[in-house]
Amino acid sequence: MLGLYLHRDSAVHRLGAGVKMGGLLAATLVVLALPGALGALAAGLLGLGLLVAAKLPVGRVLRELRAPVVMLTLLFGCQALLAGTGWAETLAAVTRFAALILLATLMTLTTKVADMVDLFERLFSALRPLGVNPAKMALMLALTIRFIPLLAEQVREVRMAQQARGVERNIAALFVPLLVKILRLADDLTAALDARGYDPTDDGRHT
Amino acid sequence: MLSTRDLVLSALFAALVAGLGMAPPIPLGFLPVPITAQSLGVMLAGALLGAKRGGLALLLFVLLVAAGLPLLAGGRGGVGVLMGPSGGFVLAFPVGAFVTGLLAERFATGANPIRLFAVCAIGGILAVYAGGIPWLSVVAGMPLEKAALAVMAFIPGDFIKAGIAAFAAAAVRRAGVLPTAHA
Amino acid sequence: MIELRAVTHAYGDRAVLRDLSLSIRERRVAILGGNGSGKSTLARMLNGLIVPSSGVVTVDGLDTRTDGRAVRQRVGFVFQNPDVQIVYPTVEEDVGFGLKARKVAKDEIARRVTTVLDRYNLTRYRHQPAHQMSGGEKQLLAIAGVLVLEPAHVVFDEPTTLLDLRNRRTVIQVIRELPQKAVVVTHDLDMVMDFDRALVLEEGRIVIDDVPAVAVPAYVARLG
Amino acid sequence: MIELRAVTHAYGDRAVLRDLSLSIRERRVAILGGNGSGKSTLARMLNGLIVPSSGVVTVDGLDTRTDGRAVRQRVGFVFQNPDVQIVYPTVEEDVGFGLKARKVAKDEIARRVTTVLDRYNLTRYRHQPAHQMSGGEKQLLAIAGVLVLEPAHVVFDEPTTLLDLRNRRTVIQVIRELPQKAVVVTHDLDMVMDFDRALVLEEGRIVIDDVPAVAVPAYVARLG
Ligand SMILES: Nc1ncnc2c1ncn2[C@@H]1O[C@H](COP(=O)(O)OP(=O)(O)OP(=O)(O)O)[C@@H](O)[C@H]1O
Ligand SMILES: Nc1ncnc2c1ncn2[C@@H]1O[C@H](COP(=O)(O)OP(=O)(O)OP(=O)(O)O)[C@@H](O)[C@H]1O
Ligand SMILES: O=C(O)CCCC[C@@H]1SC[C@@H]2NC(=O)N[C@@H]21
Ligand SMILES: [Mg+2]
Ligand SMILES: [Mg+2]
Repeated sequence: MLGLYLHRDSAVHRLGAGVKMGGLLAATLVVLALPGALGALAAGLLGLGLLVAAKLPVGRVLRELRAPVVMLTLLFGCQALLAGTGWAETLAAVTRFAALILLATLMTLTTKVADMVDLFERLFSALRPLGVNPAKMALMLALTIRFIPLLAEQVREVRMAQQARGVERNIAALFVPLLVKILRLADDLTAALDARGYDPTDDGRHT
Repeated sequence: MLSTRDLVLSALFAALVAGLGMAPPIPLGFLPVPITAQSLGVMLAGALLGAKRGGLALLLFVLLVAAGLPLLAGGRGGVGVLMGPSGGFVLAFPVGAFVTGLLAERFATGANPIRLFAVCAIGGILAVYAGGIPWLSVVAGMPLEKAALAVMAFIPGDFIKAGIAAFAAAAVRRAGVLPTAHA
Repeated sequence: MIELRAVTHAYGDRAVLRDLSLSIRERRVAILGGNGSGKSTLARMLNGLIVPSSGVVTVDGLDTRTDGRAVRQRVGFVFQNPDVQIVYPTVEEDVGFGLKARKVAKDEIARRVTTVLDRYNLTRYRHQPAHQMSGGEKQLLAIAGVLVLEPAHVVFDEPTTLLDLRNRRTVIQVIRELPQKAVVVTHDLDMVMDFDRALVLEEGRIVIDDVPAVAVPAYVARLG
Repeated sequence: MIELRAVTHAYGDRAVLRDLSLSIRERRVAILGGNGSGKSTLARMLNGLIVPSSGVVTVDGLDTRTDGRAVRQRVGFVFQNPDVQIVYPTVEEDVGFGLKARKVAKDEIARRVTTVLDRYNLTRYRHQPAHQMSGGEKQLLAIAGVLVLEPAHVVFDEPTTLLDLRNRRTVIQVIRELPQKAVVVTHDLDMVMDFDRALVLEEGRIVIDDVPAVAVPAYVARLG
């Protein structure tokens, strides 16, 4: 499941979203600039340190890394086999990207969506002269995160309903009702946003 | 001006692309770029929402990936991955959706699946590859022609995706629940 | 006061509300009626989510067509399906959403969120993802998200349908104790017996308008 | 006969059904319980939509894990939210969908669709877009779409929640007259009083299993 905010009382959690995001960006650049193994080692140690400092359940967080690591191993491993890239290089690439994914995961686990979205809003206000509405971008980012589990639920339900009606596996029969449902859901979600006082003409300026 | 409905639709399709990431990615073997279902989302967003909202949907997706959410197939995310060999494709997703949408608004406003297929193929394949190939060539240190040739391995899968997107979009159009492209 | 004057509404060429005129001043008003009789359409009209095809709806003197925004500030709306109403991923952020949209200061938001979570027994979920809550808890969250804005009126569209006996009882109690005026659309006749007024819709027209003690039995009798 | 042996189910690490063993032979069985107690999970298990994390579910001797498809031909399922069940844009096409998937001849489909639409008062919607119907109308449509397939058992997950009094009565009557065996999940205690058996779930365990005359008052008492 989506590695979203996990509440703990820790210094890492209290760090500003901007600091964390900036740090993540800087760390990524450094790791990618350093020679493979060294970068991976540096990022891995940093990640583990932060993991402990954030008082997060170490086992659970590392378990979230399992799928991406398998994936990375397959990706780069096959390449080593077929294209003759060196094994050392492959190992370095896998660990480097795994460590970067760990850092990214820590960012999302320790930062509230609202804070992250506020950060984006501040960043986007620089683009206001280009016609970008930062408040709208921010709201959409939050909505997207909220909609992911909602959509996963719709997919599950539509699949079950198809099966219950005797259609076991049919991509078209899955996508058509799913899309119809999403578009219909959009009506209610829009009404609900309006009902909760959202004003689309608001340009997000704090007056 | 984006209406509330536009916001909701873009966010819903961004979430749909994220949801497509739950389908397991297939590694090709000779390239560090997997076959994923997510480019199907690029085509659907463009074809059903149009250029502006579709492009926006994929932009949201890319921003969330950049922010570190593990939304790429196989649970990956973060700037690191975007700077990796497959990053160019992902960064081109918004362009792909925008182009698909633009073409759909011009040439495939009805429920004709063949037109929709063409539109999805141009936006969801050509435009996406145009970003992906040069990036791959630079990051993986491959000559451009070699990268372009290797990427042809995605074509059969991407044609199937364009077919699914065209069929689904046509059916949805017939159901009459589609928001107008320029609301 | 909510007022409808000669209100008609059609989706495409399908008329669902026909020439309604009505003033709502009572504290608790029920809207009853069969499936498809136009209840949800009418309810959404009361805060300008839908504007009538013809006729005028006003809330405390404000026209929903021209002052939609101000009207929605006065009239809260609780949907039947709480899932559509949840905007932010975690409970705390979601309850704060409406306040943020109104530019309330951050610490004031935190304070009001705390109060309202406490009132609806949601404090222990404060930092949890809303989508992991049960149906009943989500319904309470949706109500909390509306009431934190302290609207003058609240409209509920079938708020108890997905709830078990215990949660249903909780929500009925919440509505009963609400300081605001409330309009409740429901099929649950028991819950409206102590209301001040009940309207029964049939094919977009009000066919009964009386106190529940009279209106409810008349409605049941009408169904034959 | 539907049989569960030592059935346990968890979503991730959250256990929602705990060691259930149970044989269902009665014509009418009710499943009651609070929000989140595991009712829908259990219901979906009865036709193999969900297979248990451990334990075995069989329907007329067929294992839902290995013969899912055959089981689903025998057990119809009506969902709580009709929206998920509707596949095709118009009412007529949608009701015919299951028959088409079973390769029934075209004129036979038309005949059976006509009969079933008539039975559920949906004839006037025949050519209308299904997703524009009201909640109650959609629920009737979903039921029609399942019953047109004439399954041997039918499982209903809260079939009356969105319905008005008249439609609720219709659906209750439909279930009462169903020649098939039926398992009904519901919060509507009145509708199950004439059933043959009622099970009450609490945190994934059966805490009451008796005739409704005994089980229902015991359940209400348990809620305190
Ligand atoms: N967006 C729409 N487009 C077209 N028709 C609609 C739309 N919304 C509702 N209708 C139709 O309008 C009629 C009234 O709908 P409404 O939702 O107001 O009924 P209701 O009284 O709330 O019913 P229920 O008790 O089933 O919720 C229904 O017949 C419905 O099919
Ligand atoms: N796909 C899923 N993934 C994770 N958790 C789930 C899933 N489906 C259900 N649950 C959880 O399992 C528990 C039991 O769910 P279930 O739907 O069976 O309850 P229910 O008795 O039908 O409740 P209700 O009366 O609200 O419909 C709930 O706490 C729910 O949040
Ligand atoms: O998840 C990633 O790392 C990005 C994957 C990008 C995959 C590209 S999109 C176009 C082409 N078609 C595929 O199936 N894969 C590639
Ligand atoms: Mg309604
Ligand atoms: Mg349920």
